[in-house]
Amino acid sequence: MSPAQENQVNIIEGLKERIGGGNVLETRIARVRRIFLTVKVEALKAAVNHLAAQGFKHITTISGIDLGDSIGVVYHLDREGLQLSVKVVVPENNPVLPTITDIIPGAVLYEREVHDLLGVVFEGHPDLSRLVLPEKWPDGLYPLRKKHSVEDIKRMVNEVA
Amino acid sequence: MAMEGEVIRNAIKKPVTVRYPFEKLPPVEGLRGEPVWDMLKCIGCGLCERDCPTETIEMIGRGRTAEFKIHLDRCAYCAQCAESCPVDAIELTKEYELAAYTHEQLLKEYQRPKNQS
Amino acid sequence: MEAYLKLLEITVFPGILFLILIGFFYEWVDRKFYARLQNRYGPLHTGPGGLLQPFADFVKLLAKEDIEPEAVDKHTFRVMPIILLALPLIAAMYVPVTDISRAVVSFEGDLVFIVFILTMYAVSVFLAAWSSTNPFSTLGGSRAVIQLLGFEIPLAIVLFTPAIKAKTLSVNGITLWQANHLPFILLQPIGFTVAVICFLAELEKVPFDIPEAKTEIVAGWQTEFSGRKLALIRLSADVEMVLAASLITAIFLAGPSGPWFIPPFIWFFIKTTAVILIFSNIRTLFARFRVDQMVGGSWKYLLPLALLQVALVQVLP
Amino acid sequence: MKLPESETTFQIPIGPQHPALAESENFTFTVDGETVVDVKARLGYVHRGIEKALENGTYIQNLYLIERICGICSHAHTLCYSQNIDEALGIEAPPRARFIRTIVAELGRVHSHYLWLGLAGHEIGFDTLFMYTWRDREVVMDLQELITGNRVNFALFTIGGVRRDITPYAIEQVRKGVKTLEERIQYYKKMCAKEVTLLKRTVGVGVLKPSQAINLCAVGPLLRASGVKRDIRKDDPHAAYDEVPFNVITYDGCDVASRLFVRVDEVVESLNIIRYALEHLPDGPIRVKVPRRVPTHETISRVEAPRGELFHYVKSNGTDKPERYKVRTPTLANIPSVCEMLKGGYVADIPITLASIDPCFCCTDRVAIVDAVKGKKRVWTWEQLSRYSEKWHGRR
Repeated sequence: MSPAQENQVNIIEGLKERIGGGNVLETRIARVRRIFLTVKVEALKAAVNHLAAQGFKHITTISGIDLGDSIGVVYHLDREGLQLSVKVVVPENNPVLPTITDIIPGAVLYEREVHDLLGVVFEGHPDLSRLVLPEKWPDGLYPLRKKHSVEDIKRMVNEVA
Repeated sequence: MAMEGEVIRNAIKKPVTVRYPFEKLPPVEGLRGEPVWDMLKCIGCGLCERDCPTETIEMIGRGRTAEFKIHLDRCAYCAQCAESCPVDAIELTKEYELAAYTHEQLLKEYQRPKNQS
Repeated sequence: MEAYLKLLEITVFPGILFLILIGFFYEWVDRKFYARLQNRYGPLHTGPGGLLQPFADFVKLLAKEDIEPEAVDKHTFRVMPIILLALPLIAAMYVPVTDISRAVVSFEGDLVFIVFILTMYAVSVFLAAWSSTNPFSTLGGSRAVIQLLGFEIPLAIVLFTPAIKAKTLSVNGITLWQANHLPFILLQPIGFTVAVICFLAELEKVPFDIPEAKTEIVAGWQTEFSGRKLALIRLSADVEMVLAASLITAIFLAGPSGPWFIPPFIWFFIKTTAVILIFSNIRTLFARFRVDQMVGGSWKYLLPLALLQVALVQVLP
Repeated sequence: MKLPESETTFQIPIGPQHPALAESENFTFTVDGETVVDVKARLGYVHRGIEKALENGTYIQNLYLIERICGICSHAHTLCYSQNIDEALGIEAPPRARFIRTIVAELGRVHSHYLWLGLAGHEIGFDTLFMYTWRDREVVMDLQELITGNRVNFALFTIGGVRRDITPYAIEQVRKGVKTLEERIQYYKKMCAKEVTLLKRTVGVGVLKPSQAINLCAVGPLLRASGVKRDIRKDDPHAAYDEVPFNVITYDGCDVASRLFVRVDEVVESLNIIRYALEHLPDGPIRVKVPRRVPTHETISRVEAPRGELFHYVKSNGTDKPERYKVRTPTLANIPSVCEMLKGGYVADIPITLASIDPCFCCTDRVAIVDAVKGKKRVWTWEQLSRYSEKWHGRR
């Protein structure tokens, strides 16, 4: 095992130790400098806290993915080129997550973007107003959810306009 | 004042502006201009239509008798069609002055030559 | 008969019409030279070498829709473009054009009057901005006045220093003195430099185009003006440029005088064009100052330099 | 932070249409005289719904859509996209292709930084600098056209390699062009260091301390001008950057002037990379054949675009269309920082401070909804337009 790989394994083990192995649902070392993790929603805050203390202070972005009946939210953290993606899964009908802006202030816009496009609510976020969609956009229409096709969105937007 | 020398030097130089449309620069080798279809080569496989990102290519029929309507007003000049074509029937010319007043002027139609066996 | 001639002088040559036409011409000179310094062509297609471009722009603006926003102070808003054009036209009457000591109108002390009008111009700019009630205009107008605080005093001092030497406060008298002695550019080079810089500020040109800095506050105090009003404002800027160039010519370059074989009017023309070219050249060289830097700089450098020039006049024989 | 409303403050909107912004975006500034006390950014004016559209296009079609996220850094987007799909497919582009990718990416950086230098000059009223740099930028544009066949949307990078080989004639021209560009950038560097008015407007303006830059997750030249040595080309090498020697430029002035010099020095560095890559250009194929369907996978690709770290994330599902494609552009990452930089500054410094992050709002706004125009004519005739305007005016 090369030192880089060892380092990656150490990061995962460190996290498991800190937040409890049961809270880490899935780990995958895709290649050098790429780690994918899935953690439980309850453990998200603790995981980000721990990782930020480990030097993962830079958040590249937050991606939201519609997984059908649930929504995946991926936090892409970075430490000097090592990209660590922490994924949590929230149910589609009640997508609520705690904010991480108190740990990493740079996540403000990314959380707003995910809120705008997928309807995930970040509790404790200072200002979850519209970021990218227009003011007149219909409430409850989240363009990146799979159940809204492009045609649907067009129709709904035109109805409001 | 750090630029004084430079501006004075430039005042006596010829301006670099090319007075398009009165002067034109020759198009470079490999410029991606208007795509044209060679209907003698075309086998009508439909790969160009499938890969076109902008729905520029409208095929009527398939196979040897297929005909084309090319909506150049949508074309992005990416040359993916020329790349997808298995028989090299599509070529991108160096024609780049493709502005027009109406959509119809930019609609190019390709028919099968009459004497094709 | 004489009254008619006077009237003709005021309205046609070298009065209003002439000033406006030469204003267009100088705008063309300025734009063309500015463009050439930047390795461009500048105006090219209207008239020979784009000569008619400024005029064409003016006509185009006249034909444009004139929008008056609801919130503006209607009377001030309407009258200000006219006043802004009238002020430099009046001032330019006191500057000799056709021959030495032959300004259209003249009296002992008209230099003071000209300086007063230059100040009035900036105050009118402020009023025009204030009547627009637009944040950009208001900001531009307040900047114009703040800028005035910077350049007005050094400008007045360096314009009066030749008067001390020539022992007269009329522009005519100062030109006449220079025709008999030496031009003040040789006697008071510091004064000339300070005057050029201050006039750049008065004309709102780079590096002092702070009140209309287009990347910061759109069009500054002109933001709400459109159509005919904007045309008049643009024209007034041209006429002001003529005023500045001819005033510098009259006070520092001996006005329309020169060796006998060239007529005085041609001398005036050559000298003012040279001043315009200096303006355009300076315009290419600098970035815009911030208003605080401008005022600070003029109190720190321009004013002491102007005072130094006064002192030198007193000390030197 | 909410500041008490006072009589002396008023709000000035900058955008959606404003001469300082080449693109439409809105910043509302609360100013007190000439001092900015609060900033609010509103994005989203140029949303085109690209992320949603990407889910509806095949991987091949998306190549050209992704290129159109941004006009200036189009090369960075396609580079990032092709590398991402390469990785998802588990293939690697041939060495020659990786070198060509590097050369074109660096030409793109040179072009972008030249463009920025001109714009920065323009923002502070230094139009001569703008005219000269844009004139010299034509050299790069011509080189790009020569190599790729187009000046802006290159359509050169593809999944599994590049689409065109670089010809010997082009190599020769690039060598010549690099020489001219090098001379010019050295001249600008000397000039900028000497020109007093330019320094007056940039030194000490828009300060972003290193700690702030790290906290707010700034990227690219903005971060490097705050003295933080972070460059994706070094940290997470892509294309052929692991085989090319280069330096990461940092300055620690933390102000606009530092950002200017970071970019100027980066141009020099890029020109060196191009020169090195041309000399060491390996022979061999330029692309590998790739399948149309991408197996279920989840990959991340990052590229150091001219404006900073560009991030692409793909989730594929075994079909020829991606399940989810996420793009994070450098400008979005820098917006929290720029809002922080603007507070407490002068109104006159707003344009240059905004410009100092080299904002590209077109990149930033790409999500939301596909253009509703298609299939329905939204083109107004002149009569319709004048009738509308009459109605509108009559209402007032």
